[in-house]
Amino acid sequence: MNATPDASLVLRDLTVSYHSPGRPAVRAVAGVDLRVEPGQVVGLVGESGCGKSTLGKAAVGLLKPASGSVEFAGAPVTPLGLKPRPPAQRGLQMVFQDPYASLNPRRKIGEQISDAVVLSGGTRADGRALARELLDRVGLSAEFAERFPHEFSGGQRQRIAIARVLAADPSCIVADEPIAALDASAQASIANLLLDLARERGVGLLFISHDLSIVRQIADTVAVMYLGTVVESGPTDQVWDDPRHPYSRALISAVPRADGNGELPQDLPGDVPDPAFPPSGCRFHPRCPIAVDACADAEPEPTEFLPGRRAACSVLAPALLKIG
Amino acid sequence: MNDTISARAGGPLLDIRDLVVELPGPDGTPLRALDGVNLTVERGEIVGLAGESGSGKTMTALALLGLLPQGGTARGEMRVEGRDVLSMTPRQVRDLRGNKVAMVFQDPMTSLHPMLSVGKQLTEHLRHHKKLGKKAANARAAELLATVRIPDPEQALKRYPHQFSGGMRQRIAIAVALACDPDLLLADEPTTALDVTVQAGILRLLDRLRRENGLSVLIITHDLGVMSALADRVSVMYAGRIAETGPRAEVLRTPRHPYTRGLLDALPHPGAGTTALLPIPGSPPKLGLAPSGCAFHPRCPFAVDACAGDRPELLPLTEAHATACPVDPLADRTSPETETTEAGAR
Amino acid sequence: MSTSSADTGVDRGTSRPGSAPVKGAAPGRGTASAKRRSHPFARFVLVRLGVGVLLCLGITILAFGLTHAVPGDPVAANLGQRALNDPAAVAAFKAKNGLDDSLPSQYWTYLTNLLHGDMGTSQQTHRPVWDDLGDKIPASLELALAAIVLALVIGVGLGIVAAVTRGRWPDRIIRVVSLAGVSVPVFWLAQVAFYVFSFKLGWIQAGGRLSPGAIPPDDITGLYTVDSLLTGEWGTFGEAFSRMVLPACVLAAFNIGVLTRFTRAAVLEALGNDYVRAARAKGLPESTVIRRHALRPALTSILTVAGLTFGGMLAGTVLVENVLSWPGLGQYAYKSALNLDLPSIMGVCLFVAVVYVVINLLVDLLYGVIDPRIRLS
Amino acid sequence: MNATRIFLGDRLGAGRGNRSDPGRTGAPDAADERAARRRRRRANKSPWRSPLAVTGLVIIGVFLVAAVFASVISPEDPLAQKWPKYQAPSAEHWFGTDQLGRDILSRVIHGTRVSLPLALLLVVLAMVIGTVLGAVAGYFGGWIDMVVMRCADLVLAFPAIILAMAVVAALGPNLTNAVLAVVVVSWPTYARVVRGLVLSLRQSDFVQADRLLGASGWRVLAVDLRPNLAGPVAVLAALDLGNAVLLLSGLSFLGLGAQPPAAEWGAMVNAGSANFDAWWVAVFPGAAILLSVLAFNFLGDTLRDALDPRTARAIRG
Amino acid sequence: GGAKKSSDGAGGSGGGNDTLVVDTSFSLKTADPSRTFEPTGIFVTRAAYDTLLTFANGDVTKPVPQLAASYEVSPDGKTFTFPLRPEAKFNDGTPVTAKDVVFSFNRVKNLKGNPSFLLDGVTVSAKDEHTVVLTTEKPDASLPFRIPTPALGIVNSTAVTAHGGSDAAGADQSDKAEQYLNTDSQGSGPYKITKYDVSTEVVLTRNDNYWGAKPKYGKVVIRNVPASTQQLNILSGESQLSLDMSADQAAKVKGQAQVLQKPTPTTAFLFSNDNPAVSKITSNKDFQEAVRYGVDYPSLLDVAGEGSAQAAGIVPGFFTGALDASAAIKRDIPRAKAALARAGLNNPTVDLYYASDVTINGINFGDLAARIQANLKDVGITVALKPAPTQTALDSYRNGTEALGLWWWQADYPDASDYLAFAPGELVGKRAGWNEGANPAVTALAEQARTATDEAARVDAFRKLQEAMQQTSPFVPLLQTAQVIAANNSVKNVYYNPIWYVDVDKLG
Ligand SMILES: Nc1ncnc2c1ncn2[C@@H]1O[C@H](COP(=O)(O)OP(=O)(O)OP(=O)(O)O)[C@@H](O)[C@H]1O
Ligand SMILES: Nc1ncnc2c1ncn2[C@@H]1O[C@H](COP(=O)(O)OP(=O)(O)OP(=O)(O)O)[C@@H](O)[C@H]1O
Ligand SMILES: [Mg+2]
Ligand SMILES: [Mg+2]
Repeated sequence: MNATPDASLVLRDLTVSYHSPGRPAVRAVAGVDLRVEPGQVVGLVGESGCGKSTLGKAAVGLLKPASGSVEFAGAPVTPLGLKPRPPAQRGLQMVFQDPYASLNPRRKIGEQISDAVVLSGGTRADGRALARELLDRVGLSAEFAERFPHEFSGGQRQRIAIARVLAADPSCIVADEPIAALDASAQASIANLLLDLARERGVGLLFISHDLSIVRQIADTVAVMYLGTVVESGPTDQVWDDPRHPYSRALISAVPRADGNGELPQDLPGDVPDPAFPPSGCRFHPRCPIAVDACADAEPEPTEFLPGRRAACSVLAPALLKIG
Repeated sequence: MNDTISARAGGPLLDIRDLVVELPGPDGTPLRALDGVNLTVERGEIVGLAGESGSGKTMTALALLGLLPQGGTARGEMRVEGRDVLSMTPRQVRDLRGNKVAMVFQDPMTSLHPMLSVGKQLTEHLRHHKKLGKKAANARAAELLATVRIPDPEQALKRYPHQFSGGMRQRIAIAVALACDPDLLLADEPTTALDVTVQAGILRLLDRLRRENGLSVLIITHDLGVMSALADRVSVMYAGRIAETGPRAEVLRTPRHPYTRGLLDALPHPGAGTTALLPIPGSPPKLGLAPSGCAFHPRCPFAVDACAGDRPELLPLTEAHATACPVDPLADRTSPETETTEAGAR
Repeated sequence: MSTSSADTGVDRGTSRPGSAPVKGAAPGRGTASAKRRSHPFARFVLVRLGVGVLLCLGITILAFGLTHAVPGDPVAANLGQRALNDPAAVAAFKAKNGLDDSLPSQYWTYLTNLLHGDMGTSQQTHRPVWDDLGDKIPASLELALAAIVLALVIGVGLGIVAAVTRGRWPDRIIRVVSLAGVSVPVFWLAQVAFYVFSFKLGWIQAGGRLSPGAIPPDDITGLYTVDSLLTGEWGTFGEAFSRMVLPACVLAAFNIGVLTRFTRAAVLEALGNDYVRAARAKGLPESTVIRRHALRPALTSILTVAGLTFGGMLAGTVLVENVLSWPGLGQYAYKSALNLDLPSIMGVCLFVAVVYVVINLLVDLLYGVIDPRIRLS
Repeated sequence: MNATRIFLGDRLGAGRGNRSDPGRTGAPDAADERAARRRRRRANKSPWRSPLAVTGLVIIGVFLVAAVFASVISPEDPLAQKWPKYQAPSAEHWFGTDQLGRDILSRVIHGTRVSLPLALLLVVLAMVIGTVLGAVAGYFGGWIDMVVMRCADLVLAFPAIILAMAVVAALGPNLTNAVLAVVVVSWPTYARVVRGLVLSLRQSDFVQADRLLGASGWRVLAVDLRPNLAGPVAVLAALDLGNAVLLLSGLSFLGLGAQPPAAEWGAMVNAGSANFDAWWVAVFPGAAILLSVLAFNFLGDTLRDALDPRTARAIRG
Repeated sequence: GGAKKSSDGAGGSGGGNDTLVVDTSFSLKTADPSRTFEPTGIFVTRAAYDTLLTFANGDVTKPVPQLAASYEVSPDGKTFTFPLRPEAKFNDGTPVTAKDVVFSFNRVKNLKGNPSFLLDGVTVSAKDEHTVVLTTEKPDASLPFRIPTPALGIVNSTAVTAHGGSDAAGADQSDKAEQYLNTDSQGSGPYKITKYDVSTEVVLTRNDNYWGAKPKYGKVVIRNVPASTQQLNILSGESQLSLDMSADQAAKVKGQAQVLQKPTPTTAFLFSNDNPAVSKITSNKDFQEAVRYGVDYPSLLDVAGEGSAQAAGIVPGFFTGALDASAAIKRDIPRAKAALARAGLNNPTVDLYYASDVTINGINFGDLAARIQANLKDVGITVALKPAPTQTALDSYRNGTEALGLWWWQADYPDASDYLAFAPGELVGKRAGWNEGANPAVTALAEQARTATDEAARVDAFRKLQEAMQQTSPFVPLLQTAQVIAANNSVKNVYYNPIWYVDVDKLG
């Protein structure tokens, strides 16, 4: 059951574009490097529209990269065509945001879970047995296998979706905002479930979320995304306690805390620009509190200023390096 | 702060007593969505209403405006400035809506009409309620947009919602609500659909409006962080009832109802490191299927046999703080329930 | 948890030359680009127009292929019993109608003639098809327009009432009525209506657009009711109008049913929108809410249906015109088909395709008028 | 008639895109399990218990019985020309006699054997062709999609009735030719609807999840999408059945469908137009058309209510 | 009532009005007389174009002079001389001359249209400006009966030539005058065509230059109206004349309007194809006999309605040379069955072809076919109906491939010789597979009938021919249809003319 040690997901300089007729191409992901090791939880945070889902889909092969590469377990992830996905890649799976859309409303959940077995050459009976086992594993009753998705709440559906993914015996899971649509309590239980998988089964987890606090809670490392690029990354507690990039700072200080203190969070004026017309130079500069004129000209290079910590800011770069 | 304000006015701005709302079930039989809700909002006060999905937060606000889904009925008392809304004629209720009591909805992407210009949406009720001319209404509308910090308000009036970003739209929606100078703003999850950075802006805007205009706000949210940032007082709802109510700091720091406590425990805590979160086991009851007694008892780690018996009343603990739980849960903060995979297992 | 410090899991993001020089300042980006954005809509319309022309071309090929491939012999259809056995007469007929050439060359001739505005000569009327269509189209158009107006007024009205009273008795009655509307065979309805209102009660004169021998109003639009109004001939207007009532009502029946159903659904859907609730929360009167907030978005789907039913009305006119002797395109099409009058069939098909294209374009344009999202993006 | 079907399809398609609210659908917790199931059963059944549905079912039932047992039920031989012509309805001939002195009641009963099976054949053919083409076009996209949809456009812009008339005029008037001619122009409705559904479903999360598990494109079509297409297509077909009856009887009315001495309703209505004084010749077969189409539409409507919870909710308030 | 104001003040109804409204189901393709061959076209051109000879008061047994002052036949029966009336004028006021007649006749021949057969073998020449001479190759007693056909109406050669008309060989290609004649009639008849629409309405206006008696109605509106509406319009007074009601409808109108029900020269007939290559069954003489005696003729008359009559022979009853009604075949089931048995056929199945979309004088051929099917079932013949729209059906009919055919023959001109087309090897004969040499005896009889010039000899020859055909031909004459003409009581002087319905100009 345990993932092979080399089953890591590696994105190199990944670029993904959307083309729609009559509009300029949208570079939703504009050059991202990312690595998810087995057993590791990597959080990916950023505002809506910054390209998190796009990145996630490209990582599993649902979208074709415009450039750059995606590698899983040492082999390139091929974008899905009409043919079935190669078995070697089935260890790389995805959990979707919307628990209502991610299950086929017209098929029994047991059947949907056992698909993975059938598709990898097993029998229906094996599949059914595994489905019952997995339902139990994600905290649902095995009897539910005979039911249709509409009979379940959002949290339960997300568990079912996870069970389906588990049936493929994955070594890496990309979870695209798996808890965003859920109540706080359900959020906690799903987050726990995913975390357990990473810990117990050594599954690598790319946890995409716009909710910093939950990422902070479960991720080992975090990458902060802004308009298609990663602006800062590093071990979660370090980034949280000591964010360097002005965007990470703004993001973290905007999170309200339920401590009863009545402190208003800090706001960051403006919105994420349309990725079809990204600002020149540093993409963040129109909203950046510390921007200088030069920011409009050159795109900053990410700098590794501490082991494992990087940030891409040309204003701070010298200072960062000094600190590092 | 509360004290001074309530002393100034004759009574609370909004006073809801024993509100019962029934909605038609799939087969037409009425089901209780709200089961005796009490709530007050003083002038200039921001009151938070929290609770899990389906607990009846939105229904409370809709009942107040007489906008329950078709077939829904409300009983009890809902007084705005002392006048009971439930005994008003439909016309009087309409005069109240958008005028004295305004509402902002959760999703700014859907609550603005996509085919009407921002100006039209800002002025139509203004002209209806205040009988303003076109010019005057437009001037006022531009002023409002400036208040909510929309750049270039004159031009913005001519544009359509889709030409604005989500945060902007929510500001516009708030401007629409503020148009007739309401005394009370019902804000139904006004920031849930927004990014945290944008959310912070909206929270600050509401706070400013309260400070500058003396606006009273009933803010509905399931995000206790938002509640903590903005509300003066907090009420927590569960299955159509108020579980706990009290000053923000007391409720969030020393919750006296196991449900409030469960909600807080399920949140990630800064400083707690990467430890497991503590979800409340099970899921909230569906409409019309609330268990007898304390509706929370099947999920409650502190439940005793009696909890399934009589329905616990909201009992005052201090002058402002009340809880509907007779069991005193003021034990240590680590609850006996630590299993994470409990939810849904039953 | 096994994160080694050397391996953070996040790699360096490499930079690349900025792709677009446009400065995407977030707020107020609509103003600057508003003008540029109106272009796509105009271009969209142009593209649609182009596609429409191609569609018409496709229709001619399809119609040509179908009508010429079928085994019927237009010679038999258009020469009498006597002349049929006269080889000279048959040859003359074939030569005159170009029936001897190969199919592609016949088509090519047709197409080149078409580009010169010549749709050929009808084999049954011996007139240019163009002239025939010119005579028949206004009659059918008048009827169809009257029917669609009727259907829109009644259908949309009933649909709104049904949506507003959903689940209650007016809704139920309207549901049955609208279902009956789409279920009634129009040819039968025409007969029954004729029998009752003309035959038994004698209320309505049927047959023809005007009473026999009456001089039609000056040809401005070709629609008698409109032309007589324009020229102020009240008597003629009354006559043209009263003769149109029965066929128009019969033709409208189906469309009333369709429009009622779709209006109801569309208004219901619109009423379920958050912005309608928001409008109510503003304290607007219910009538304003429905008119301004619910009907407007519903209008797009109502328009679609109205456009499609209008385009599909030809089927109805074939039946109604034949029963109620309305001298329009429906009758003409029927006769042409029976006589395998190929140029006329082609002409009718082409006309229908053009109507289809025009209506679609019109609907698209109206979408733009109704919905700023389409107009502005 | 075509027009309606198209639009109807679009609406069906649109309905699927609708996402339910998180938290509104409940969990089958043990406590409320039984009550929920009871209510579900009641809620599911109710569309079929509405007066509309019952009426539709009864009418269809009557027509089916009439079709199967036509020779047993009908009082006379539908072709026998034994009686004086144009006899008004009487105790002996409930619906009167026609221009050849045949018993109209018997002919109306035997008419069920002509119209209904052919309408069914027409709809099934159009449905199968349209669904397959639409699914393939929608799923595989690219040039296949282009070709199929352009063909559909072309055919949709082509006046169905003229095509049918011309084909029938050339091949000889009989209902089978009419059916074939109409199939040629009625598949695009299904193709469009199914393509729309497939396009929206193809990108849906559950399909992508299945692809990630290793399902091929064909398998997705056959396993994941088929059950999701079945409902809307069934509704479409049910409502289309009525249209098919109307179109076929219309062609017969014009003399391009069923031919003498067959007892076909449209042709019988046409016979009535020769002599208005004998109103019964046209009225009864026409009423039979109306009733059967009405019944199909009642059922189609009910089916839609049953399959599309959203509409059902809207209707029930 | 249909009294409606119309722009010119001429309403549709009421006595004393100047407008006559005629309702008919259009069968109209052209208003160019030289191409006209359809009933409505004949009706219209008759009013606009005078012919050399005509039939008066519906009496078609005797051609009388019209544009010709009289006519003279040479003793050999091959030369016909027509002196023209000097007072005759076209509607533009120019006189009618021999040149116009020559032009008109040559144009008919060279247009090679439907009516050109009328002048087959006829040469036309002008003896002087006011005398026309026609010569035929063989003696032809039927020519004077063909001359009144409206297709041989005289056109104004000057005007027609000016508008692209041609009478030269090759006119079928070069003549361009049809369009012109459709909107602007160029004849010498009592009316002018002032509005022409093939599918809705034709309007005739009184020709003020008419050389003869002025017609009463200043305007005649001929409308395309289905039979059912015609009945209604006659009753409501919206129209004054209706030409297509069925006998059943006529029965309902009687008493409230004048109704004429007259036999027409249209014979409906059935044939069993005589060609074994088409059908082994139908070409069997015994089978043909079985059919002949299996048909229940009175029951067909019941379908056809009042006024129609059984056709004893192929020639209509009121033509010279027709068979006596008493000579008609009577149904004889035993004889039919016996014949069938002789043929060795046990319950044979044969296809019956007919035109499905025609109604001739209110008779729906589908109904007729269904009745025949029922009739023949009684004698043990199963008939499968094979309907087709006229144009398609004509195809197989013309090619002679129909096993059983149900058709009609409408006299092109009121003379028995028009029916010689049924002889073996002739136009209709071939369609029934009765080809040249199939029955030399009948062929000889036909030739006799064709060339006889003496009245009595002709009558005798035609009778003999038909008697022979009754025994041996594949044809079964069924019935002669009846024309129903209903007229408002205000209309006087209504006579039925078998060729052109009524003389509009004579109505009072
Ligand atoms: N199918 C598509 N075609 C064109 N543009 C797209 C498409 N999908 C996404 N985009 C654009 O790409 C950008 C990135 O989208 P993406 O969904 O990856 O963002 P996200 O970070 O996941 O946002 P969210 O938090 O809202 O889910 C957005 O600006 C979006 O508008
Ligand atoms: N239109 C409706 N018809 C019937 N029941 C409804 C309707 N809308 C909501 N309900 C039910 O009423 C109950 C209370 O709903 P309400 O919307 O007030 O919850 P909420 O606390 O606002 O939840 P959320 O956080 O999801 O907005 C829920 O059980 C819900 O299922
Ligand atoms: Mg996303
Ligand atoms: Mg809510």
